[in-house]
Amino acid sequence: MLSVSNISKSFHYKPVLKDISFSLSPGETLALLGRNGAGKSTLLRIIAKISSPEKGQAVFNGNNLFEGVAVHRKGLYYCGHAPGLYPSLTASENLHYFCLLHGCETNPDSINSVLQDFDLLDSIDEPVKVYSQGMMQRLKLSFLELIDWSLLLIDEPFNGLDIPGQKFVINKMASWQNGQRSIIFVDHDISRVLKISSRVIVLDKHSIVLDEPNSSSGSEDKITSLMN
Amino acid sequence: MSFLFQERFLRILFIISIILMVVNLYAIFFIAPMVPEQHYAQKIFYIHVPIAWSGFLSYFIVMVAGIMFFIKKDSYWDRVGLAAAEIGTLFVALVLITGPIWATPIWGKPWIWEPRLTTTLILFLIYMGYFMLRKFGGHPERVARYAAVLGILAFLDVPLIFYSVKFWAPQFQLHPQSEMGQQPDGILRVFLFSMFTFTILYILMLRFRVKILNFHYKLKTNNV
Amino acid sequence: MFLTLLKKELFVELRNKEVILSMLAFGLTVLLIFSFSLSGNPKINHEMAPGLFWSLVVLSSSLGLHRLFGQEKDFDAFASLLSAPIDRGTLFLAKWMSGILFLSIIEILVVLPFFLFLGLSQPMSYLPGIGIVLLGNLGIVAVGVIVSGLAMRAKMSAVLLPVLLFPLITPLLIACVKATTGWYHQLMFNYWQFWVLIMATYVVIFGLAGYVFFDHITEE
Amino acid sequence: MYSYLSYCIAAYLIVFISLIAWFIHQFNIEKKLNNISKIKE
Repeated sequence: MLSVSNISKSFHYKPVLKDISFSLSPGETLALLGRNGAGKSTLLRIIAKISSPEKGQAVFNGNNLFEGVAVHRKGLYYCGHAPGLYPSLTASENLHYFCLLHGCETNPDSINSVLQDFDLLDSIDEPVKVYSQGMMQRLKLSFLELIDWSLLLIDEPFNGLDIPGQKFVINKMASWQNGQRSIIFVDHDISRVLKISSRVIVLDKHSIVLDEPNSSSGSEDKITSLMN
Repeated sequence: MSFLFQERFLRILFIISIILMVVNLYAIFFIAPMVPEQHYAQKIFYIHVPIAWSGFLSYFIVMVAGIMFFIKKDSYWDRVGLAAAEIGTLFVALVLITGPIWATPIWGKPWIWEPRLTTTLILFLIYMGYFMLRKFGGHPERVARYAAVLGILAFLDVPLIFYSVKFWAPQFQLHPQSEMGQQPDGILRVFLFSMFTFTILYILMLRFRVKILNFHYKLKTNNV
Repeated sequence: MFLTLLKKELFVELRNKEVILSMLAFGLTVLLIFSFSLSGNPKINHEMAPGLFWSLVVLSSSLGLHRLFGQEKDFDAFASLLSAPIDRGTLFLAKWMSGILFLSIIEILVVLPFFLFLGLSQPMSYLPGIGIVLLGNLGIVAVGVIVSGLAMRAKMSAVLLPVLLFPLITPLLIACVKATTGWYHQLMFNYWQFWVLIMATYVVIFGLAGYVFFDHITEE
Repeated sequence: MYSYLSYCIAAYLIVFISLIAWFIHQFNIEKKLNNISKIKE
């Protein structure tokens, strides 16, 4: 599905990512863990071709992501830390336009049903800039219901969500995972990560220090030891 | 002082260019014939034009370095572009100083909207923007790409600037470039020699500056 | 895809009119300054009208272009645009066309007070004038979108944009003013035909450059 | 006959002083970098 080979990137001559290589097969849910500034978000933004690395390639479904034509990114969806929406448009307008940009047709009632599902219906015609953090996060995730993606890059899916919101997102992620799709997400809560992900990568000192499936029991304390 | 170079090639080039420059100055002041009505002011011509030529050559190298940076994706080309931009702007600034000095006695007023001089002025302003972009554009890795784009656009603009300025003020066609052909032999030979000397000097300055930038880059990236 | 992008641009602008309002307000105030600072004698104004008009356009376009990426920058909608499977060249074309539309709207709104405040006489034929202004807009906005892309993520982008834009635009400004003078003062077409050629080359060169380089300009 | 010698000298001085100043500036940078690299090892 996706294979990333020796990506390196530096800001102000300080390397943020040193020779990152890993590959991802369909159906995997990969968790990226690491201290702040370990380069997790940068890695996601590089794969989504938002920022360009100094070195390295990424191959997605057989074609080169960085050099290739834009259509090679079909099926790849990036959901970043920032809302990534137009502040003066309403939720349904944002949904409508970004689905079109990703090449998926939308109709008003499918949008309404998704907003209903994410209980955002009551503020449907207000511009997005008035949304609270939690509502914004739910709106960002509601995109994933409408856009048909095969690889999801999501940065901290749970930030700003209360407990019920987090439970809601956890089983949403489980429902999306139908064996064909793969998810790379960044998170900080190790216990939650071990519940959801099928594989864990820990980034430390700008390179991968641990990359193993989540099955083995001893992984919890190994990760905690690496993390602090 | 001159033994501070690490590279032998630079040291030799440095000595050669000093010798060439001394010979060049001697040739300009003692061998080249004195033009009747312009006297010594005409001597400025021997450095004004070679400096302008090096300036434009430098901005051409910035474009080439920009293109190579996008092809090779190697930050070495970004440093070559930066070095060429710095030296090019230094030369262009000198042209904008010696031009009016030469124009005051010959044409009576220091600044006239003469095509070549105006093109140099506009390029100088574009490169003021270039250095502001380098300073405020963000982290060096991104600024390298932005500067390469601007370097390419600036040189693409040169023909447009030249022709639009040339026909903007047609009455200022006084630039002596046109009578180059029928100059007496003495002037032409000395002029070409001076052009050669300044090109060698330019190559030396460029290599020296690129070496320093590389050295700086290695220090920055190694010590982490 | 280009049409959806263009529709989105216009819709976002329609929603909060950031670009148009800033350009209109700035354009009218600059026009006020022109009409006060000049002697007010119609004969001189008639001579200087093309120059005044184009400097007005360039000054207000520098402000409008600075806001062109405003909506994308505030909530980082640009990251979603960049990660979507859209070709960056189409993104550039969409921004270019929407920029031209906004600039033309401003010119339509400003041209009437421009003629009234400076006491200018009606031009004989309107069509060539509109053609020149459109061609000039194409050139200005092409360079403007590239430069505002460069300056968008910079710290002092409001200062950086005019400093980068104006030197690059000078030849186009000369060509526009000369062409408009030729048209407004009813000179023979072959007198200012050369300038229309310069404007057209400008549009082609910077349009292509924008299409090719927008990929490198937009990435972080 | 006024020979404009002063103009010529002025131009030559400005050009060569700035070139020499540029070289000296680069030598200083190189010396500084040498010192830094010596401290590093």
